[in-house]
Amino acid sequence: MSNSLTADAPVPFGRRLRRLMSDRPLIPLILLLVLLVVVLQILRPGIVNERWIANTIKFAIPLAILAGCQTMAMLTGGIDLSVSTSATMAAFIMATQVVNHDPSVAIAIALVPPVLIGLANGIGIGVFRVHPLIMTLGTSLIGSGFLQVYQRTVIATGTSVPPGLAWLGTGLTYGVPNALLLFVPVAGFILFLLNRTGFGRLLYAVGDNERAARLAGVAYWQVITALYVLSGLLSGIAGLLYVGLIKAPSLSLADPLMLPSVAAAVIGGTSIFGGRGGYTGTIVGALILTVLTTLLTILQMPEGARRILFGLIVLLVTAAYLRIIEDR
Amino acid sequence: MPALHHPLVDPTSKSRGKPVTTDPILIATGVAKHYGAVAALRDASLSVLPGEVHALMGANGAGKSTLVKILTGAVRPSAGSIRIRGREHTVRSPAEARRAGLVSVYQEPSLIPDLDVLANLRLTDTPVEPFRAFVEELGVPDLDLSETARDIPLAVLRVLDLARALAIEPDVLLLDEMTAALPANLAERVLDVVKRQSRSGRSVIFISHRFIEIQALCDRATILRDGETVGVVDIVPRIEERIVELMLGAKVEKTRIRAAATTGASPIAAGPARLAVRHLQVGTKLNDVSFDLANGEVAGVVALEGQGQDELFAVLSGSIRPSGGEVLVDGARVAFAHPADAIQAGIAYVPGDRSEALLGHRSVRENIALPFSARLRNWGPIDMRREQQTVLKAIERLQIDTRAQREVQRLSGGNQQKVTIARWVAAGARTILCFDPTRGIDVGTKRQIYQLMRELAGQGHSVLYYTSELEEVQLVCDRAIVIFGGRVVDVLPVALADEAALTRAAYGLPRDAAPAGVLAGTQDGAAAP
Amino acid sequence: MTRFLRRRGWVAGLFVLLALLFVATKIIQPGYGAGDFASLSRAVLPYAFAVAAQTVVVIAGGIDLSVAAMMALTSVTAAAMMNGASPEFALFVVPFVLLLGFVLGAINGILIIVTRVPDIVVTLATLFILQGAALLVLNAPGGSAAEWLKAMVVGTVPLPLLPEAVTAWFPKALLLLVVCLGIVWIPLKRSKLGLSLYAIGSSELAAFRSGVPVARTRILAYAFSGLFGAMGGLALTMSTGIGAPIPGPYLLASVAAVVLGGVTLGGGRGGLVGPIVAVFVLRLVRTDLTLMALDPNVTTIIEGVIMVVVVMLGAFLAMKGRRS
Amino acid sequence: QGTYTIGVSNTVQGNGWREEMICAIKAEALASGKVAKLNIAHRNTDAAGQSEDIRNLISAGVNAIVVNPADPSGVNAALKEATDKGIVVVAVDQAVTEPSAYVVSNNQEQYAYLGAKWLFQQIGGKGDVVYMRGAAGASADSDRDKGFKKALAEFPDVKVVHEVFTGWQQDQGKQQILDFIATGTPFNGIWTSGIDNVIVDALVESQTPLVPVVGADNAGFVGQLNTVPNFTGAAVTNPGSIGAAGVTLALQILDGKKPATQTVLVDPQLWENATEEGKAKLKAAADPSLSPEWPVSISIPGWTDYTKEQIVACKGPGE
Ligand SMILES: Nc1ncnc2c1ncn2[C@@H]1O[C@H](COP(=O)(O)OP(=O)(O)OP(=O)(O)O)[C@@H](O)[C@H]1O
Ligand SMILES: Nc1ncnc2c1ncn2[C@@H]1O[C@H](COP(=O)(O)OP(=O)(O)OP(=O)(O)O)[C@@H](O)[C@H]1O
Ligand SMILES: [Mg+2]
Ligand SMILES: [Mg+2]
Repeated sequence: MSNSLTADAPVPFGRRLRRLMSDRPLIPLILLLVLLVVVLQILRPGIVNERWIANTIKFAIPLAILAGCQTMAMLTGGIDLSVSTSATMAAFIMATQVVNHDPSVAIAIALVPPVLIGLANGIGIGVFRVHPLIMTLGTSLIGSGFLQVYQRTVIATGTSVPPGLAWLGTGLTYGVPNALLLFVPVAGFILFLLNRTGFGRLLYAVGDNERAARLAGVAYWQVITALYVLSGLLSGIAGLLYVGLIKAPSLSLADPLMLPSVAAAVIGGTSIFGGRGGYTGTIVGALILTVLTTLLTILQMPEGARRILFGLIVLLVTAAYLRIIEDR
Repeated sequence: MPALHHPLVDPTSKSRGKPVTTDPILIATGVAKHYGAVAALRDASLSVLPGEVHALMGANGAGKSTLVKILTGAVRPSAGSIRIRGREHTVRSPAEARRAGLVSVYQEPSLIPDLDVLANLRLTDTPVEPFRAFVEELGVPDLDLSETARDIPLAVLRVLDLARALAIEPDVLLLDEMTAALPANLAERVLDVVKRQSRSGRSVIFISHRFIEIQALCDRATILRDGETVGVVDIVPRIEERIVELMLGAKVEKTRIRAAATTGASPIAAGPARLAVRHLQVGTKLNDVSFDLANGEVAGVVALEGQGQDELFAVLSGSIRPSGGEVLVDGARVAFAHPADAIQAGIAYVPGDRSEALLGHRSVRENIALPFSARLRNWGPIDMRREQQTVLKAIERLQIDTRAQREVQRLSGGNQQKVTIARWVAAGARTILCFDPTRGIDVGTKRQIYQLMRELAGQGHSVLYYTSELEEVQLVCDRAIVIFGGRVVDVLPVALADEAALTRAAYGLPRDAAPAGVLAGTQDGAAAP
Repeated sequence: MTRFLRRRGWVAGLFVLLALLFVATKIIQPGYGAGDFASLSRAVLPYAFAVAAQTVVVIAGGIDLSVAAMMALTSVTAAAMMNGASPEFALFVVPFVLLLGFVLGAINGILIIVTRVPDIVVTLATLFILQGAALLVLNAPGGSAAEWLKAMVVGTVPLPLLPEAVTAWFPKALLLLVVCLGIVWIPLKRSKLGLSLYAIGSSELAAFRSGVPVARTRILAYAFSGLFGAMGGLALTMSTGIGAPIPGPYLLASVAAVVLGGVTLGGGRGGLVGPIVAVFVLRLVRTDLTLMALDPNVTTIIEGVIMVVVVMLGAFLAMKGRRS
Repeated sequence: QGTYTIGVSNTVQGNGWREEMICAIKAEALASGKVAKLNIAHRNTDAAGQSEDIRNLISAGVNAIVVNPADPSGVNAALKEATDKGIVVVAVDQAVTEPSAYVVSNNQEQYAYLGAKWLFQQIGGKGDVVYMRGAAGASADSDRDKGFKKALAEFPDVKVVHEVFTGWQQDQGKQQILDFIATGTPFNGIWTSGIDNVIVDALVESQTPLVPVVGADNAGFVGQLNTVPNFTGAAVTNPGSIGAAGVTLALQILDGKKPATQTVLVDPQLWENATEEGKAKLKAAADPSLSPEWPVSISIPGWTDYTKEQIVACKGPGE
């Protein structure tokens, strides 16, 4: 009965498909995600259930927020290697301060250091023109050093994770992760920022052609400083959510998210050279990486082989995706 | 179009009458090159004989540079064939072209910025002694080979580029607007050297907009129009008219008429000058420059390459700070630390190089709306509807072809230039500094820009208009301010600003002196790069 | 003179800094002498090779995140091959491992050229791949090194005719470092390939137009990075006598030292001497911090601050230079 | 006050266990009254970096070095240089193969064997277990693997259904076990290499049956053993205070009291909550005021002299 629909489609299907994909780069990315999920389901039938999906989303969210910081930095041609340190700082400081303070006060205190790190990054990169890689690496070292020193002073205090954060991090409501309550507004904010605000426009502008932006009256240092401060703040929020999920504050809590946050942004189609990309792709990129981690955990093979496979798949996905969207 | 006439070349001292019976050394046929929607070349062909100086001519954007890049492997053609000494060649890289005997001096310098001259020579296997000899012959006597290319002035870099190409002793030398950025004395020497090159049996493909050079040097010319070869002519006396006809096609007459019709409005002379420059000083580049720009005036700036006009525009647009003097806007003293300050004072800058002003990967809309969000207080949510209206109005007003509006880099050069101007029309800048806005733009678009300038002036805007094409002064401007050696040497009312007068003034000659008498003096003045 | 200062000023400044640090060390620990300098040289060895590996690609306008993983893989390969084998067999192991590094590095470069994925992402992926491969070779620290190899980094160079008080200041490790780096770097820098590396880092377009085979040069840059990485791996095996599959802290250290050493991220400028001196500076700072018995956590902060401040200073000087 | 200067070298920073070890060393040095100054090199590095630190400590002129080795044989050359100079070297936590060094070590192989054996008995000698290891390529991990495999060999009906490396990272461990739970594969018990409390959290959060879990004596996990209803498990001690034992041994040797053997093994204990006796031990050991990552066995009888306040204050001599 359906043959009547296909009657007038003489344009070669392949060509149209390619065009569609290069115009809407999100489609191939989502297809890649679905492909990974299907492979997972084939390897472990039954794993793709409601609970697994909820878990995947829970773990993808903090990564997606950090990758959001990375996306914004990369849009300006930068990179932020201090996101994981910022996240860890916020988490650890909150968990130790909450013992003596009200959770809201503890959270406010915990968000100060990440913002300061962001401010230092912004000034170093925006005013002194230090390479972002080096600047954020340096502040991340300094930040973790301060955290170590701080840790010594609070050993007697102990740590705790406020129930509210644990509920947000681990809880489900009707099978839906509560973390979405935080993530949907955060993601909405980032998307709105990038697409509908002057500041978002300037991130793209500065990364695309810094000189042109300057000639149009844009003060580079203002944009960059605001960007890295925002990045610090969002990293801190991601850290708080993450400690709610893991419920074990440690001095290396978010470190394993550092490289994946860069990878998620790149897989999501944001150019490391600036000016091109967006946050929707990054969210899918974070999901792809989380599913990939599951896939490799489930596969019974030597750890070495797992890592090789991880590297290969990241490279393949990025290369394939670049091919698809560049083919115009 | 011819820009500045070259007073230094004696058109009679040319070797002519070589036999043309030999087989061509280089034949290109049906060459095409597409950049996305843009067709840089459609169907170009070229045939060069041994020992010939062959001119490649065409309006801006006709595709000359692209053809040169294809011939030397710097760019891959979309179609076409290249035969060198009768054999089919696929030239994949400049290195390969060089092995086949083709060496080019491109429009932009191609020395490695971070290497010193010697290293640059080694990189290209250029013998040092011949290179040194050529450099001296080309008029740069005491070159330090250990100087880093980044620190060498543009004009000298061009000479080095040429000397390097010559030292390799190519069979075919391709020179893309070699003389455009050179002071007159250096340009003359280039012509001498090229001439000798052809006498020793080597071929030269020579691109220039200056008829006088073509006349002095070339045997034949291939003319390109909109990416197609439209004719090949022998260079004989009085061939210029024919070449212009070929270059511009049917458009030529129309341009003249329409453009002339747009001129004639006079400045609104009320209140203090919109922009006043007093005793402006920028290092050794600008010296005691003073002039006024009235409300509703289009003031032309005329200068040879590198006479300080870049610095003047950079100061007025807030890109650099002057070392002395002052700038007044509406009678009030201003000091710009950043382009944002100039924009705040209502002064917008349209750079000559479009790539300096545009966000290549972003949409037309974002490019036009960029200044709206530049300032801190406009970082918040964008009123998308209002923005859309403003942008559409500007697009309509400038008649921008927005078929490829998703990425500005895919627009044609003329439309890109319109976008850079539209931005400031939309933002409502009262004073616009245009630096050679018609560079690389086709004749029709040029006309639209002339009209727009007059319209803006009519609405009370002020325009400072630098142009390298002298005839534009009478088409667009109310006045011509001539700068030479960093000083204002003359201010001509539009009626007097014909090409001959402007040329004389641009070379620093007094208004009514005979050109021939002062030649020697000119050379010294223009030499300092 | 001014040109010398402009070009070599940064490196000269580093040498001055290093000299000042030696003076400071002597003040902190009056007994600091030749033996301690030998220790410093041995500590510098793996870092120096890591930095050399990073320097080559950074000069060529790239970056290599797989440096430390490359060292881990080559180190475990060498240690596993020499385990239980005869000392003579090690004569074969060394060139084999160096070749392995060269080839793996070249593969990095080829992947960058073929996939057109940015170098930072490709080398991030190969970081995981090389790490995984190292774990497949040895799943825990182990293996061994031939005694003669281990001896190559211990003791001093017996220079004839010189009194021992002088030869004591020529540790073998330093000699090994200078020879290994010199034997590769000096011919490389003098060759056309070396020029081409600088050329593609300085301006890829200008390099292409000057006839530089850009793709091949990029691949070779990564290949040499792999070679230096393999030297670093061998240095690890030589100084510890084992191979460890978990990469050490060499990646970030290499990027930091490259920048401190005056090589601009982005390419085209700098040399190998600066980064190597920077390694000495960083190692000596670490020594001083230990000698001063400072709170160990504070040392992390100090190292971070030094890095940021020195780089900011450099950026600030560059900015002033551009203005004037 | 004391007269000795003691150097410390440690290669993992920011991990609760190692931080406790450093604090124990400081507290013991202070409590002993014999130490004038501690010189601590404490950072993330490998065997080569540790050799550098050891040599720096030699340069600093310390009397003894307490070292938690990155590898049993990778720092031998540096240790030999130290002992040649008459410096007393004590390796803690892990043994070193350098014969001139003394060793006060937690017995890692026994650690794994004890816990695994208890787990396999607890599930009735047969069933499926999840094996959550430490960091791939670390030597403590491969020692523990030997112990685990030894116990496994004694229970032919026990099968490992899932083996994974947590990298000793809490977040990775948690995601890994949640992923595995999602596969729906049944399992009867979990052995962890010290990433333990997040695993119990994961079981509770995902409302899967609480199978027996073996972990270390980390404060968080010990608390769970005491408080989580219907949860059986065992904590195997792996005291971070072993560092203090190293200081004590070094001071004894410096005072001329050489031990009978070069190597002292501190054997682990197992506290389980399946029996009343075990519950009592756990109650006694629990210490909710400690950071969940800190082992609760903050002292080793006969080897440490400080009070809880002193180790928590984490202050060495002269601070
Ligand atoms: N990389 C590119 N991408 C898109 N369009 C291009 C590119 N390079 C050239 N073009 C377009 O191709 C056309 C021909 O350019 P080309 O530089 O060959 O002109 P030309 O004749 O040398 O002009 P001019 O006299 O200004 O030097 C122009 O319209 C230009 O905008
Ligand atoms: N988001 C927008 N969408 C459309 N047009 C805009 C937008 N923002 C600014 N404009 C237009 O750009 C011009 C300059 O706006 P802007 O708010 O920068 O002015 P301003 O320099 O701050 O002026 P004032 O001093 O009057 O506040 C105005 O013509 C305005 O209509
Ligand atoms: Mg031109
Ligand atoms: Mg051109």
